[in-house]
Amino acid sequence: MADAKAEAWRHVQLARNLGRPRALELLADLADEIVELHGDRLYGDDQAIVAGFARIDGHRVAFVGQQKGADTEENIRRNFGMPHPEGYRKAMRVMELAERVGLPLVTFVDVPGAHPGPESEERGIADAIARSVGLMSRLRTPIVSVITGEGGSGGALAIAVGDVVIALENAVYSVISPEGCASILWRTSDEAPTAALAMKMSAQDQLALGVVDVVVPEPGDGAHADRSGTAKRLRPAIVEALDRLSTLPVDDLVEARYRRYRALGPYTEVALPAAVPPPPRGLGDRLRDLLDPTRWSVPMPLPGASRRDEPPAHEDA
Amino acid sequence: MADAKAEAWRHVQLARNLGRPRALELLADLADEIVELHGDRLYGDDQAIVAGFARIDGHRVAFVGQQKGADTEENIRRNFGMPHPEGYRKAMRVMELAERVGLPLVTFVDVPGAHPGPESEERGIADAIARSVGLMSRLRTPIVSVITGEGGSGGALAIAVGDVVIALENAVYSVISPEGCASILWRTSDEAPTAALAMKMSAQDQLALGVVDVVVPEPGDGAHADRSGTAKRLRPAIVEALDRLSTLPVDDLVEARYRRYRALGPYTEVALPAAVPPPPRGLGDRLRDLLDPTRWSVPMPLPGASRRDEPPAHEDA
Amino acid sequence: MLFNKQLDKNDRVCPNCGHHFRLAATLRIEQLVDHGSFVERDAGLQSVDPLGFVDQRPYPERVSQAQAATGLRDAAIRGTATIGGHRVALCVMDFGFMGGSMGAVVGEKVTRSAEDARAERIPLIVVSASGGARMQEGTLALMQLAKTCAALERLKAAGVPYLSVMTDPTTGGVFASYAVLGDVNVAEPNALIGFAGARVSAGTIAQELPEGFQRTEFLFQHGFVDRIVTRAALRAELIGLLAYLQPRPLADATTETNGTEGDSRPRLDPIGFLAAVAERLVPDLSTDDGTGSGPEPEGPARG
Amino acid sequence: MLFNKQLDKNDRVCPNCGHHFRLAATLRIEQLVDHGSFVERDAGLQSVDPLGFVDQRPYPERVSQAQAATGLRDAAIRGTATIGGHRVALCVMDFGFMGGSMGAVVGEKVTRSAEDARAERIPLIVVSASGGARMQEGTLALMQLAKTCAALERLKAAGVPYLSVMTDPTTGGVFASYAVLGDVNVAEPNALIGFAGARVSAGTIAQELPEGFQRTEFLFQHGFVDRIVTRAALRAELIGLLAYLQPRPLADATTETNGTEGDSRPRLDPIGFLAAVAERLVPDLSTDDGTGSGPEPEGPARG
Ligand SMILES: [Zn+2]
Ligand SMILES: [Zn+2]
Repeated sequence: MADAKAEAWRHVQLARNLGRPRALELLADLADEIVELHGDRLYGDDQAIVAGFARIDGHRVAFVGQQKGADTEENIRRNFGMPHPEGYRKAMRVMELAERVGLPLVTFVDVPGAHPGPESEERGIADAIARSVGLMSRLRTPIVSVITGEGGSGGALAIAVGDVVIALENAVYSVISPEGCASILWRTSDEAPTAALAMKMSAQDQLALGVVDVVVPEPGDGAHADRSGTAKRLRPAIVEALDRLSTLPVDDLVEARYRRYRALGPYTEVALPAAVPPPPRGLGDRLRDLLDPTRWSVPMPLPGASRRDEPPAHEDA
Repeated sequence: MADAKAEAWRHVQLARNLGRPRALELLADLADEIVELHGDRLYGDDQAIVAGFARIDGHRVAFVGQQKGADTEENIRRNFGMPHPEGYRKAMRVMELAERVGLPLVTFVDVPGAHPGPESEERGIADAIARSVGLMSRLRTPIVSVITGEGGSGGALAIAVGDVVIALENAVYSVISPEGCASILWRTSDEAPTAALAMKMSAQDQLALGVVDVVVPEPGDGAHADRSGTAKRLRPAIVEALDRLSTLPVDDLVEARYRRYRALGPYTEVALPAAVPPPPRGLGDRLRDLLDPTRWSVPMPLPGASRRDEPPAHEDA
Repeated sequence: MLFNKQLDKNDRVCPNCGHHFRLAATLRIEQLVDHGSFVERDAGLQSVDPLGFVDQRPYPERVSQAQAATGLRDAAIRGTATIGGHRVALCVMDFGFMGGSMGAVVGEKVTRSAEDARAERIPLIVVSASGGARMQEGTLALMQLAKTCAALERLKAAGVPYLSVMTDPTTGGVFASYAVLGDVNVAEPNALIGFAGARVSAGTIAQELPEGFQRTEFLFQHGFVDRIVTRAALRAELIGLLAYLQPRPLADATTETNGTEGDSRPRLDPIGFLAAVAERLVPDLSTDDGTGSGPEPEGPARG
Repeated sequence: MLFNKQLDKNDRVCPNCGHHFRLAATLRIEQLVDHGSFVERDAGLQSVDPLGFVDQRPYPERVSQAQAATGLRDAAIRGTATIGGHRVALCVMDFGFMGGSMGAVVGEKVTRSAEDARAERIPLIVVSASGGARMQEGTLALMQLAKTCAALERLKAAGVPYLSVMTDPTTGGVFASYAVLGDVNVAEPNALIGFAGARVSAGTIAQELPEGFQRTEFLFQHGFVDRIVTRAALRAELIGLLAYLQPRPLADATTETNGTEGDSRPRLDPIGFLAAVAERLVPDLSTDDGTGSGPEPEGPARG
């Protein structure tokens, strides 16, 4: 158990290794050429997301990827790889162009999460993520998504809805950061390794869950130690997927993508009448109001939220 | 001639009369109910443009209109009726919704021009106008546009591409404000009335040019003097157009709209070889560089633009 | 208790200051729909424990506790109803059930509601109250964003309107999927609506958060909420909007006259409707009615 | 004169500081296309005087003077060419002709270029250099925004790419129509690109205009220019982009397998192409090839 926990945490640390190749570094090795496009045609050009055209083994594709910086200066310029809404809107513009001119799409996912700052909220990060997810679900061109490092929640999924989802061996994918999960469920971020294990974040676990389709082994000590070796292993996986997907009729392709996500997330159905009426209002209700929402879900609402909603406290105010 | 000039200027002044009813005032008289929608889902809610649903004589429609303020406070809130990009993007969102749920679109045009401020440029006013014009040209639902006051250049056209374009008797429509035109071509805005006459801005002139399809007479001294009387005359014109357009197959409707704009702007074709080669470079070229661009076109490029591009001056710098 | 009795009489809105307290899904439905018109669907859907998730207590225990406390099977109730005579597909979330968190069951109920709305061509209304995705289901909870957004894209392509009602709180992955995507977004006053937790947001900047950050009025000001509606006015508001937000007519002039494919309306498709029904028994089947794999607008040829 | 000779040798780019001077359309075409590949179309189009416009001189006189000074008939030259072997529809503006202002002739040449590109399924490239709409043609010049944007929407719906090249200056109604709408927008360095005149913009605020306001780099920073390209690199840039920006293939898996209308590609339409040709003789006919009245993506049935 302790070993499993340590192993889970090792994956997280590897996925976050600063030496890990990002979208542009991988493309430099994967592609014969790349042409970057800029701007969302609405507000700006978010350098936390790169997008454009590339040629991979003779396949002309459009690409979208998150891009962290290699040094502090670049990290500041790229907001440490955390996209604002305009980044996802640039991505959507390039996705729609790819569909229009019949280029397949390859995405590279490596993000701690969408930028959580006030400006990101003001300009509609939730809207940008939801629309990007929706667009990818219906885009009439093949999509291959590669989780190369941190697959951080909605900010990752926004460019990770694919016909084939590939993950590098040491990539992780989660609904919330292990620190965030631990601080909510264990009340301390020290339990991040415990949370990492519980959430089954590793590429192999995600493969078992059906969220990831292919895991590509990394060379030696990992991608950070051998960038070109990583690209060399990744290229055939991407090309094989592109070749296979290109043979499908577009309607079937989009239908299969819909079913892929339609089927994710198991549940059961018990034969029972409609939900029984709730208990009399008052105590049961108070109890519910007292339940701390932050215990259940991510991200956390304002700390005051639940207390604000407890009548007595409210009355005191 | 002097009379004609005075008459042309009188129309401009009537079109700008502060008492003239705006989109919401007209709708208050025209419609049995209105439901305003807000926000562009990207950046903000520009109150210089109003949009939503309304019921006119039992016809349920979507509406979009420019909205000046009735007093200073409201004018500040509404930027004196000069929309920013988010205003046109809100309009586009409602237009697409109208198409999707099969509601016809009625637009009310009354704008000195799109907001010319730096923020408007930064967020892409030109892009917003071009996309709104393009969207209206292909929108698969009937569109009736009403020029109610000032039809100010691209900022007006952005919501005025219709199957039927109606103008109130004292409305004006122009490619540039008469003051702007005069200051460029006559080197003084005092010649605005002359420019107004030369540009044939009046509703009747626009009808003769084929830019406007129907001119609705205003009661008494004009719309500003009798708002409800104006609405009473406008309603049947709008309803008649909606009834007629609703009988057309959508494909034919959109095709006719394309042809309407496709045919605007006469030219001639002379039988001649391809353009002759330009004169030897140097003097002729210098002459061209020396031509003041602001003499020819709107809006004016930077004052320095032409001078900046004159080699000698450049060398001095 | 006295104050709570007053609150209940007033749909959990403070008679003194108008503050909107959270409202249980069952009471929300009572308040919104025509009396007795709600017919629940998929009442039996229940969460499983795909990750074998244990924090201080096992996930299944938490579910059982929430079920006991609320009388609900999970954080959403769905079905059909009429509102002012307009038939709608309706899905209502309940914050009281594990903070309204979205796992596979909530995602499935929202998705089936969208698929029913599309198959039956009736408007969709989702009332959100949620802290976001349910951690205990890991990335499978995250995938519910894709599942629901994909279904909403198909609904949109079919010309069937979707009305999103945001209540306190609507945050995280629920806000970043179906809650934000309404053709029209209405929200109750002063509801917490945002993506990232405010603590996280604050952490990213030196200065204070903007006034009213992540509240309804803030979202309205920034263009993501169409209308701010008090609970007392909500039912009338929905009735008013539904007069306009009706599915695009199936019979269209173009098809009547020349049947070209320029027309974008899918035909009503009994097969598709049956498939939608069948899908409830076989969850891993898509309910696609065959017209949905095209981009908007859809080609009807296979309908 | 010496400096001008140097400039000409260098495509009007200052060898000293790299400043890009304006380039005549004929020289622009020479510089961009494969040698001898340009075939002009509609060389005979000429402006008329629909308003009887007279300021200090009659509009027809201004046109004649500009023709004499430039050897052009109006402010744009259009035709077809190959660039690095890629066949394209090309329309190039000339600022030297009445400030590159757009009247009916410029609007018509851009529109026909878009219609040819769609009918022949070859990429469209427009090189803009213009102060905006031509006042002397009044609202008929303004309507060219609608005419060109409508044609570009049909091109887009047909899956045929459009590359916009912005040069100094690209302002007003030209920027606010076809110049800004490129699938990919490239611009020469430090070009003046904006909608409202800077004097007007400045008038609306107390403080100074932002640094570099309405220059290429400003537009790039705000998300409206994809790539900033020097004149010397422009031909290679276009060749590189054309390798990716090719029309969506007509034969599509869906149609090959089941011919559903989910497929959005219009067929190549000889009738449409003939119509496009005929339209040059009868300008008031639409060149619509019958697949264009649908929204994107178009239904092909009438092709
Ligand atoms: Zn109170
Ligand atoms: Zn120089």
